[in-house]
Amino acid sequence: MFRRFEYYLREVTSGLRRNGLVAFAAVSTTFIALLLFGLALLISRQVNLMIEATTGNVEVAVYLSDPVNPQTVEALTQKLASLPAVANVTYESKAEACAKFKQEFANQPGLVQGVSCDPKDNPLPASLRVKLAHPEEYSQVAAVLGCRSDGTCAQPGVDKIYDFRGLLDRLFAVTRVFRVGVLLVALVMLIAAAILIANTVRMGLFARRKEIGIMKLVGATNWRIRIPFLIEGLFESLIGASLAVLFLFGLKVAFINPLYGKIQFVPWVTNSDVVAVIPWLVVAGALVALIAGFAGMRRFLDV
Amino acid sequence: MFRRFEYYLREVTSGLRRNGLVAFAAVSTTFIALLLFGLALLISRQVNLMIEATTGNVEVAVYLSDPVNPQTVEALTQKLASLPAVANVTYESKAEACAKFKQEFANQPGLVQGVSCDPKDNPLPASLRVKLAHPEEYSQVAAVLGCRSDGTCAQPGVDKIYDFRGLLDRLFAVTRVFRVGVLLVALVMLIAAAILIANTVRMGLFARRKEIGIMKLVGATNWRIRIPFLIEGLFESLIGASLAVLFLFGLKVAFINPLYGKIQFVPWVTNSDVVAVIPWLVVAGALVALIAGFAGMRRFLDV
Amino acid sequence: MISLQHVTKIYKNSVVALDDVSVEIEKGEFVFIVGASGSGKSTFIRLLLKEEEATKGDIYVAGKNLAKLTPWKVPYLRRNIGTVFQDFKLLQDKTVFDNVGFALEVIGKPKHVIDQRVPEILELVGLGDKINNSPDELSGGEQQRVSIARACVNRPLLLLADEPTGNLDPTTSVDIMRLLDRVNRIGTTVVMATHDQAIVDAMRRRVIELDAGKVIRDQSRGVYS
Amino acid sequence: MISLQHVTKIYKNSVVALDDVSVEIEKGEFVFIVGASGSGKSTFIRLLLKEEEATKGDIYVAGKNLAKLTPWKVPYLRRNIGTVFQDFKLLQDKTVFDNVGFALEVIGKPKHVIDQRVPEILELVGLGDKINNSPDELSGGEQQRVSIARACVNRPLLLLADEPTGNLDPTTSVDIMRLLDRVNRIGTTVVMATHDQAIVDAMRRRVIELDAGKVIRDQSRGVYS
Ligand SMILES: Nc1ncnc2c1ncn2[C@@H]1O[C@H](COP(=O)(O)OP(=O)(O)OP(=O)(O)O)[C@@H](O)[C@H]1O
Ligand SMILES: Nc1ncnc2c1ncn2[C@@H]1O[C@H](COP(=O)(O)OP(=O)(O)OP(=O)(O)O)[C@@H](O)[C@H]1O
Ligand SMILES: [Mg+2]
Ligand SMILES: [Mg+2]
Repeated sequence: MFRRFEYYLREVTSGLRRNGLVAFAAVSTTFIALLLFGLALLISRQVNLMIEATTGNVEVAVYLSDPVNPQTVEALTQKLASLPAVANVTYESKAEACAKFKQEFANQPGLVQGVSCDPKDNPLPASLRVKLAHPEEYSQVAAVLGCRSDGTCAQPGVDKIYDFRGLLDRLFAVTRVFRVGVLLVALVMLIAAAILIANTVRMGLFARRKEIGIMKLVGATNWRIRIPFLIEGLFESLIGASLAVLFLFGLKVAFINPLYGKIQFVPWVTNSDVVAVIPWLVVAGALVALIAGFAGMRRFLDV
Repeated sequence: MFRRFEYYLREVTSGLRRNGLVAFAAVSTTFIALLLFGLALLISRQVNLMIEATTGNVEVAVYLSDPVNPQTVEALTQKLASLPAVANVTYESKAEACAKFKQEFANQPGLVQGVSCDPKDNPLPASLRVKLAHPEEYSQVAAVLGCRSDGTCAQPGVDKIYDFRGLLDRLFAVTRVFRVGVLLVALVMLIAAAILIANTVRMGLFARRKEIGIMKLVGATNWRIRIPFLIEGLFESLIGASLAVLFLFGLKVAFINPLYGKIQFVPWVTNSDVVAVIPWLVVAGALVALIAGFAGMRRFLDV
Repeated sequence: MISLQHVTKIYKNSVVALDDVSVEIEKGEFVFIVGASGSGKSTFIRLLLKEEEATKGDIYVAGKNLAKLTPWKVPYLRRNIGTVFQDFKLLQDKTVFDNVGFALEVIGKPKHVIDQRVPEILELVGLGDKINNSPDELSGGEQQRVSIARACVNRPLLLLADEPTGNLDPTTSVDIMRLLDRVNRIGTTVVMATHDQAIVDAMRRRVIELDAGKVIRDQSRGVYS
Repeated sequence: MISLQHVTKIYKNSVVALDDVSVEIEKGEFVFIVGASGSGKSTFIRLLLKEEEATKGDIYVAGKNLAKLTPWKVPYLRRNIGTVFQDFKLLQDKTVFDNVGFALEVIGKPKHVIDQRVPEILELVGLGDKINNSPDELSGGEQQRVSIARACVNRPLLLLADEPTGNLDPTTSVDIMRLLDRVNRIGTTVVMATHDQAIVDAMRRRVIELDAGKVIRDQSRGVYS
């Protein structure tokens, strides 16, 4: 067993040494292929983070009719909070609404002066601010309150709900395209990586078809010939994968880390996102190298 | 001359026929490499289109102090319109502002009722709406009006300008990252494509190094050996580039065309954008194949 | 040991390389295959090794019907056969030592046996000083001797030699023939294709002459022609 | 035609293949290079073709000092030299016709000349029926004859032949020697490395014997040893 292992090890290292060009091509191709695949995965992750950050702020405002009854508020809050799509519900009183309005329009003095926060003639309505856990299912809120498309609602105590449907529809249409787009790119990358690695493995075998033929004529079994080649391919693909991982980390440190400080309001991919990509790269590289090596060798083993 | 051409043609076609595996690897690698590069270019174009659409809507509001003097409006409009960063300036009267407000807050009946559009006590200010040709240079507007960071301005007749700086800073920080990001990806793709194509060309030469050696021993000049190999490489890279272009068109038709109807508010890449990518792919593929073939052959021509 | 029964070999391009050949070779025999260039000598040897398949007829080697041998059993057949190939078939990226040692490694001999036997046989074929060279640093005759050493090193039951002296001068040829003779005397069956008239005439062993794929002479203790 | 002056060739692994060799060969001569395996015959031929460079000494071929020949002029030298290589060196992915025709194509002969001369010379070496085969469909001797045909087809000034009969039976060998003799009679200088005692003894031409890289005999109208 040990001798056999030693034999394979020697075959592999000498194969790598002597076929410099082929080994270099295999390693660099695997490196590039997996780098691109990893890059696509990370970009996909980044896009998802940004989408989540954007849609995560989506809030539905349920305006309550005057006068506001605390029991109605309580009942409505519970009703809404129990919806699966809802993360939490906060109450905004008329006074709070007025204060927010004044702050928001501070640069339009005329407008601010025209609105009085006096409880008697405060024109701003109280509202329930509904944060969504699953923004895509925002229509649950409208449904449970019996709201119509014009924003008026059947639920007693509710005046109107903000008609955000058009906005959210557009937002989600775009984010869906983005999500599908980056996944598609990642998939294209994976297939491309597979073809590229398979090509190099097969060309490497092609360059050594004579060698394989001679080994067979001397009485080597198929496995005896195959295993060193497979290990060599595996080894090259692992080196390529490692380089790709290192490079991804490098890209992240060089281009994403400076953004942490500068653009804080956007979530950026973290080191752990990069780490999460590693097994994908290693498995993809190793699998493709093994399958391509195995399939490619069939041709050359038929001596 | 003609004989020579015929000779080269025969060499090339027979080379392609007989080295099926190598030719397949070269074509498919070039195809994938250029496809990825083209994809990156198109994504870059798409991101730029989206950024332009987003930032193209950026508008600076210059609120005028009551009462509004038509001459001041005229003078300010001209002053602003003459700025290089400005595309056009439109005047929004108090009445228009009020109408817009009522429409915008139609779902907050209390608020709407509290504001009167009567010219006498219309609280909303008149404003100049400044569309920017170069949104990144929005600070020109504030500078020419002598506005301070709190939004108040030295220019007589101007009350305030809307303090959009924070918002735009954030927007442009993000768009810049996106622009740089996609360009970077395109660059990585180009380098990757170059290495991949060079690898295949060199492996192809490696697989035929014996042949090259024999030709030299029989008295063939370096050019006589080189030209068929170079033409072959060029030919393979052109096939790869054509496939990549076809595939890009296919992707565009399959994934972008359905969006034309569904998501109209976002500009999508058009056929002419894909066409604009073609020369890049063809030139990149051809150049890399030629250079790699030339450089790779040096090694094998030293017999 | 070897039995060919009405064997015909037609290559893909419809060249008839062997035409209804029937030959019996006993264990321990020493047989020369002679004939003009292209008469089918190498084909005869390639068939015994199952490098090519017979188009018609049956071939038995060491009791096994080659046509019925499953592919994964072929390597085990070949391990009992040492072969000197006309074009040497050396592994270009292994040293002379490793080329010869490979034949032992393949049959699972331990390292100390390899380290002992390989230099021994290389010394015997006169290449004691080229052990660590790579094949492309050897002269034609030296490569041929490496091929011979590889064929003999695992003391096979059957030795097939396709013009083992084609690239050797008469003196070295005689040395190689002595080696083959010794290998034969310890029980190995030897089948050797050759054009070397001097050797065939000197050895006086069984001679099978081929002409255009047909056996036209099968003579024990024969001469070249 | 050929002049070697104190030529020494030491390979990278410090093997001394030729050791202070001085030889003059006149235009039109027919010279055998003989010697044991590994004595330096192929090295001698490779030096004349500038496939290898001499370590010391000067080599003149057709009036040109090979050491001073710029790389881009080497192909033009080689076009005047036909070479039969010991390992044939045929292009595996060209047919026999194209392999031989290539030597003419390279010197710019028009197609009709190629179409006429190539089948002619192939007929002469007995391969008229293998014109469209690829080299790996040929027997060893047939490949050797293709190599010979390629070397002779452009009627070179100098013909170098490295064991052109190593894979040929005596009858075919005699035919090939007749061909070389004819080529020589029309003015081509022939240098032939060989171990074939019968041929050398029969031809009775100039014999240069090498031993471990040294010229130990240079005899006009000589025999093998
Ligand atoms: N490329 C090389 N690198 C190193 N040593 C070499 C090389 N080629 C030949 N040699 C050595 O140089 C010596 C002479 O080799 P050469 O091929 O000239 O012999 P030769 O006379 O042609 O022999 P043969 O009759 O066996 O063909 C041999 O010992 C050989 O091992
Ligand atoms: N792979 C092949 N495909 C097609 N034809 C072949 C193949 N191998 C050999 N031949 C043909 O079969 C015939 C016999 O070839 P073989 O190699 O057996 O001859 P040989 O007796 O060994 O000749 P030599 O002495 O020249 O080596 C020849 O005519 C040859 O051209
Ligand atoms: Mg043969
Ligand atoms: Mg030699």
